[in-house]
Amino acid sequence: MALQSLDIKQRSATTTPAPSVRQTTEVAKLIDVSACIGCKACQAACMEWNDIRDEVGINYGVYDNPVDLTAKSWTVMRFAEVEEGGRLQWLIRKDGCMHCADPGCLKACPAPGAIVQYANGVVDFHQENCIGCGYCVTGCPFNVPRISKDDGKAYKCSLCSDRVAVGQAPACAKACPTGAIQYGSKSDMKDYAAKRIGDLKERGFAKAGLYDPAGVGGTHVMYVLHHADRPELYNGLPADPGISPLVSLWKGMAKPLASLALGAVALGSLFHYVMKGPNEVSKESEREAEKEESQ
Amino acid sequence: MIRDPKDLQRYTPQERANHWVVGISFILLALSGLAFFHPAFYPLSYLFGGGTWARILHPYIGVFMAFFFVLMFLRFHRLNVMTKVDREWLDRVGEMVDGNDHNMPEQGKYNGGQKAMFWASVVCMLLLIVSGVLIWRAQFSPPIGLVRFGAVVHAVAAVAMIALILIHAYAAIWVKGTIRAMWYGTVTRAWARQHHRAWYREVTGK
Amino acid sequence: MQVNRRQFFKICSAGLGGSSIAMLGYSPTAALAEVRDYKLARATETRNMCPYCSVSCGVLAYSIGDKSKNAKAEIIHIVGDPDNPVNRGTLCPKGAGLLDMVHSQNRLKYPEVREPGSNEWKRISWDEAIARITRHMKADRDANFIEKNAEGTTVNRWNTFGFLASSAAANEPGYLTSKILRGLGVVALDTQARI
Amino acid sequence: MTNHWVDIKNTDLAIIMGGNAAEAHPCGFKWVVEAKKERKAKLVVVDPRFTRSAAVADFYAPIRAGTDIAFLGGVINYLLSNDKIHHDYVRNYTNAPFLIDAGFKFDDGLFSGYNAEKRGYDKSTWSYQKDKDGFAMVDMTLQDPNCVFQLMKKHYSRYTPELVSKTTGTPKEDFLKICGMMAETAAPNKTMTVLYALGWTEHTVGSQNIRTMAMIQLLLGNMGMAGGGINALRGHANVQGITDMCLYSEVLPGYLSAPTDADKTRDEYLAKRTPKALRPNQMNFPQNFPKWFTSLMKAFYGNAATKDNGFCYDWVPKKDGAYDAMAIFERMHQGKMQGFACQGFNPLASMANKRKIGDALAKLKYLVIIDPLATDTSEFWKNHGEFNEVDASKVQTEVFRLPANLFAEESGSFTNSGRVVQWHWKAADGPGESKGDSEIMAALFLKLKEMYAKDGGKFPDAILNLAWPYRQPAKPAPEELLMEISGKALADVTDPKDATKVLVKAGEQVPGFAMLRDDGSTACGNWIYGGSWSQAGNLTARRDASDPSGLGQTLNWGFAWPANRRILYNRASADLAGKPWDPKRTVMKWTGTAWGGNDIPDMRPNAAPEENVMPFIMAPEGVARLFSPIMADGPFPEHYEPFESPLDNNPFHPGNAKAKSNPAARVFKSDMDSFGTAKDFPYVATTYRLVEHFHFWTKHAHINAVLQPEHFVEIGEELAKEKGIKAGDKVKVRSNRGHIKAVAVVTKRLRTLDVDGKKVHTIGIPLHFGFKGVTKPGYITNTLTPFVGDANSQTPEYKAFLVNIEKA
Repeated sequence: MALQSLDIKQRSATTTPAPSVRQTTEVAKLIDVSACIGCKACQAACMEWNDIRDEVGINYGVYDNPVDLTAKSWTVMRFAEVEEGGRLQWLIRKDGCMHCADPGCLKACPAPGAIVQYANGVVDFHQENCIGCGYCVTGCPFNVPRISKDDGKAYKCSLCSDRVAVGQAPACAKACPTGAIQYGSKSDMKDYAAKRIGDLKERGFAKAGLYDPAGVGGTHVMYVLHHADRPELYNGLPADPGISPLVSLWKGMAKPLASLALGAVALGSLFHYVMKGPNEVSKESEREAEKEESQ
Repeated sequence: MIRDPKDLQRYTPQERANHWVVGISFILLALSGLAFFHPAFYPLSYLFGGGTWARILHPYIGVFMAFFFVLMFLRFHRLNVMTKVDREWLDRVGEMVDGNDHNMPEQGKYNGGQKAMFWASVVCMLLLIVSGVLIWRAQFSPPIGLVRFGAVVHAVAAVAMIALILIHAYAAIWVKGTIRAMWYGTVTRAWARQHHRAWYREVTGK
Repeated sequence: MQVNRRQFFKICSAGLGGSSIAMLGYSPTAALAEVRDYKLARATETRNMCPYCSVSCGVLAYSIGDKSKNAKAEIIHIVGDPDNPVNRGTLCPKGAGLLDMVHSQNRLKYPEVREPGSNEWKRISWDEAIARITRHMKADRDANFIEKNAEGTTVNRWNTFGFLASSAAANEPGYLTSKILRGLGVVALDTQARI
Repeated sequence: MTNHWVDIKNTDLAIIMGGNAAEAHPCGFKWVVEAKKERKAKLVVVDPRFTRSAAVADFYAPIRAGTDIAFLGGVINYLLSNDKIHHDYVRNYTNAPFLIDAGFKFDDGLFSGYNAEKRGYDKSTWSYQKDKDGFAMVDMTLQDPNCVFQLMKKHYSRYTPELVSKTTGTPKEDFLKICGMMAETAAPNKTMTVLYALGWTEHTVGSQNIRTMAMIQLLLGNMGMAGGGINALRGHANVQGITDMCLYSEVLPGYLSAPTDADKTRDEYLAKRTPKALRPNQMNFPQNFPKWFTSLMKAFYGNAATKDNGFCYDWVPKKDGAYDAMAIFERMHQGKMQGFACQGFNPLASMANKRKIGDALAKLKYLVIIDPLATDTSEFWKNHGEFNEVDASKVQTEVFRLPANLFAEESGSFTNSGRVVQWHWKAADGPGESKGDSEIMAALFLKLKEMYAKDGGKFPDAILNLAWPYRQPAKPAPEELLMEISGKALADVTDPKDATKVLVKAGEQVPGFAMLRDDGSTACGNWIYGGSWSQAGNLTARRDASDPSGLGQTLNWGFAWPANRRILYNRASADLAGKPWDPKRTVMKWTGTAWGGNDIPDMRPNAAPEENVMPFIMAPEGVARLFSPIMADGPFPEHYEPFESPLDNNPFHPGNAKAKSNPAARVFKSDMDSFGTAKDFPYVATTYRLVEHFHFWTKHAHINAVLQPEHFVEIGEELAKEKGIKAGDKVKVRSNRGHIKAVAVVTKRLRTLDVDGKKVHTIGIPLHFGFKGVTKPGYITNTLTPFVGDANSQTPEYKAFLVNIEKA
């Protein structure tokens, strides 16, 4: 077995670059929300392929079920009823990992190799290296990773890295009955999206567009939206996502600066000792003390 | 162990025990915490049985330490009230660091530096406890914004705290005759007279 | 003094020193980044059909073992058949969950009977089940079969036994069921097609 | 489906009404999406609920449940009064020019010949005027006041947009917009496809719902066309196949009408079922009925079926009345049944009025369940708390539960909604001791046969002589059975024009139903499947998906009945001269010597256009029927209210109480009291499937239970506000037949409609839940539904009834 089945671009908690000479095709999943019927085939296929079975929950008065992502539900459909100009639109969005080019989870992860970004763009969690700290959750601009209650490890959509590695589409994309999930090279997906957007514009959705947010360097899961100007209509899809400045500070500048500061204190102490010598009780003090005691 | 009966009692056994409980906890916390903070420190987690154990243990040790820190606070906070003399001492801390303590004002049981250290650690500890709870994923799930804020605060407070403790430890090493206070509870009269004259007077009546 | 210095090193540096040892080679595992193995690589593929709606999507059933004598096939994955012109490899949430239907905890595994007035099922053998059912059927048929109606027309019907046939069964058992029931004279016969 | 799944991609306009294709048939619905993407087609959805189909539609209009005929009748009126019809098609390929008996009348909701006592019609005036040769008379100018066209025009002139909107609750402008979109497809090179399902069938006017749309499709010239047709999206994977195998009382395999007490002899029986052509030169394909029936008898009884015993005609049980599922349960409820078997069927959950079904089952002596799953029906006797409140000790039914295999555990063929028969292969054994359906049926039969052989009994002949040529008698192989279904020659089959020419040698599989004979020289279990296993082998197992036409016909994939034809009535895709209406989507064309194109011609291959052989070969008229003399409840569809209606009267016939609901619908006297009125039950309820579940099966599958775990009902925001119900609250829904409790989903997708000056709220109730399964235990939805059926198909009215709702 090879050490790695996909070329790696970045590893969590690793300060040296991964082997990056080979150029592999970037892949992407395109979710055409305008063709999505919210059937949850993607959810079913995801559970089936990845051998995960979430608990049988309850109905919360909505179609969304499971009602949120969990460590065993790596994708969920989110339903939003939007009424505009007297006409109802049922906007249904498949939620899950966006596979950001600049992944906040990976940035935040302290465990070497627990989060990996492959050269094809897939951001994958390796649970055997995961320590369960939840920093990935903190780092994610899309609120995607979940910590399992069973093993305390973080889980999320892997873009079916095991399938992608052997040249197959992710299970959700394969299953999607209406072709609302497409899979291919990122450039092909962008071309396809352009065609869909053209069609939507002809059908009266003047603001149709592609969701591939630059704030996270683009994503490897993209959406075609009828209302690209208002992504938040789709059950709170962030309009301009990015890694939180707090996370950037914490996992960016803070790391070297603080390490340096600590080093400076330690070294400063050492050199102070060496240069100034110990602060010993002076002979005079000893004498005085003895004198006073004997009084 | 027979000690010199002339020595002065600086710390009771309970106080010493409390200090070391907090001290050891802090070292464990610093080691495990640094492991999560920067990849260079990650191997420190192996001291705890690996990253996962470090992640599991860290917050519990934190809670443990917080409890004993509170006890310590209750023991010592009255002794650490800042006075005018302390501020004067702090103004002249440069001379002190430079190795020249002749002109330093007379100090009580704690000098201004120690008191500043005390309050700084209290503040840091408070921040660490609150932010630590915010980022304790296994037990709590506050809003994500708070978690992110907590993570930054925890990191900053932890670095500050580690720095403080390094200084604290170094000061103990640098000022000869100090460490035994925390081992045996006693200091020599000379040491007390030189470094904490006011306290010396108070306990000896001289 | 000596003692104190030693203590300092013990407490402050021993930890760091120890971890340096770890850094020098005591690292327990190299953190590999290996994707999950492709689980179908060595599974057996069988072409089948989704039994749910009338799109009749083609599916591929993957089972462990290679159908050799000593390997018991167990289905581990069911997925759309990319060659099927209708579904082209896709499946709906029902089809995508077929594996859990095959392995449902509520699958019946052996014949059972619930005796009149009883509150529970009792496991019985196939022989007993068939013998008891057919005894009922024959007694019923012999008692209620109508050879001729009031007008004297030969009608040869048995209308005290009814049968609802499955639209989930394949054509072949469907045809056989039809043939057998007509042979027995059954007229009270219907299927899900009605509803 | 007259067309097939992939063909939907060829359409210009898809109408989903009386169904919810996205939800019930997502993988078939993909071809609608494909048409939208690739052909710029439009999708229109008309439904009481804003469904998942509506989520991706170009236009959605709400409609009150059970008023589809009002809507579609309005469309007919629009097309006729705006002259938006395909004239050549209507004149030549429908019975529009046919003259109708002068006695035919329609008077305030009732057609001529109504008998209130029998709740039925004497249809003698619903007939064609005939000439001296027995042919129907026509007026090709369509001007004669008694011609179908004029009668139709008059009939639907009452369906004004105002009355339509007042009845259906559909806003008038929405209605007119849809009319306009449909009308565009009257152009010869434009097609509309219609996707419907149980939202049309499950009404007391179910068959007429479909007929109304079929009439529209004929007026627009969309039948037989690629991307056209009227497409029933059927329920189960093999519901089409099982329908074809005719596991129901009124027909024998291949839709051969079963004998009744009135058919005393074989000759009488055949004479009634072998029609004469109603117009010159027509194919009148049903004239072959004797060949199909005789071949079936040879398949059933083999050598025992001889010319001398009328090919065992008397062995076939004769019906003395209705034995459909509703009638069976009515008989059972009356204590007239001893035994009952459910094979992969869960009637307690799926039949209307659960309480009646449970009571009926408790009156049986024995009940046999043949199923892969522990169904609700199998435990009808068991107390499951509030969900099934019964006292087991009082139920004396002996219940057997036999474990059956599932699809993956058997080989065999399924027939999809597009009539394509496809073979599948066994992947693994079933769990435990489960057996295949054939094996279970064989075990029961062989044991009975053994008992009759040993002990004798009533009329053992048909049992002892039932042909059983299977190599392993206890395990008839699916391959053997399909060969029997497809048919074979028992003696050499010769050319009728040249007796020396042998077409099929004795013992060979027949290549198709054309080779079947009525002299006992052929055996065929189901004529429409004739040729599915020919000498070339098992054609249902073919897997060549090549599609040279680009229309998605894939003629070498599986086998489509009849004769591997993919689009029915495909001769109608070309004009009288045989030129395709739309050359870009040629299905069929006259090549000068024969019919050819991209399908198997639904026509005698050498019938030159000048012979005037019309495309609808299964009708003795040769043309399609805008006026149908054979329907039970009227030759033209008319709007009738559901049996439980929120209105006091039928807006089309406000003065005639008899015409409020379908005057010919199936109602049992004992059920008359079970209907509720709008006074006590003011809200319209409709039941349906969800995409996450399949009937009452997938509640046993964990994945699907996760996706939709608990029973819920959907209500509009306005009603929720009135009743103080919030999303997630438990609510109690009552009908006059019982109540259920479920979680409330409050949604904008269910609109309050303005109907006849009244506010009408609709409550949506999914059906998938019950007390057995991995999902949260729940009530059975059909506790609420009424036991009243369609006049023609006896399908119960699950889709429109009255309920009340309150916070539980």
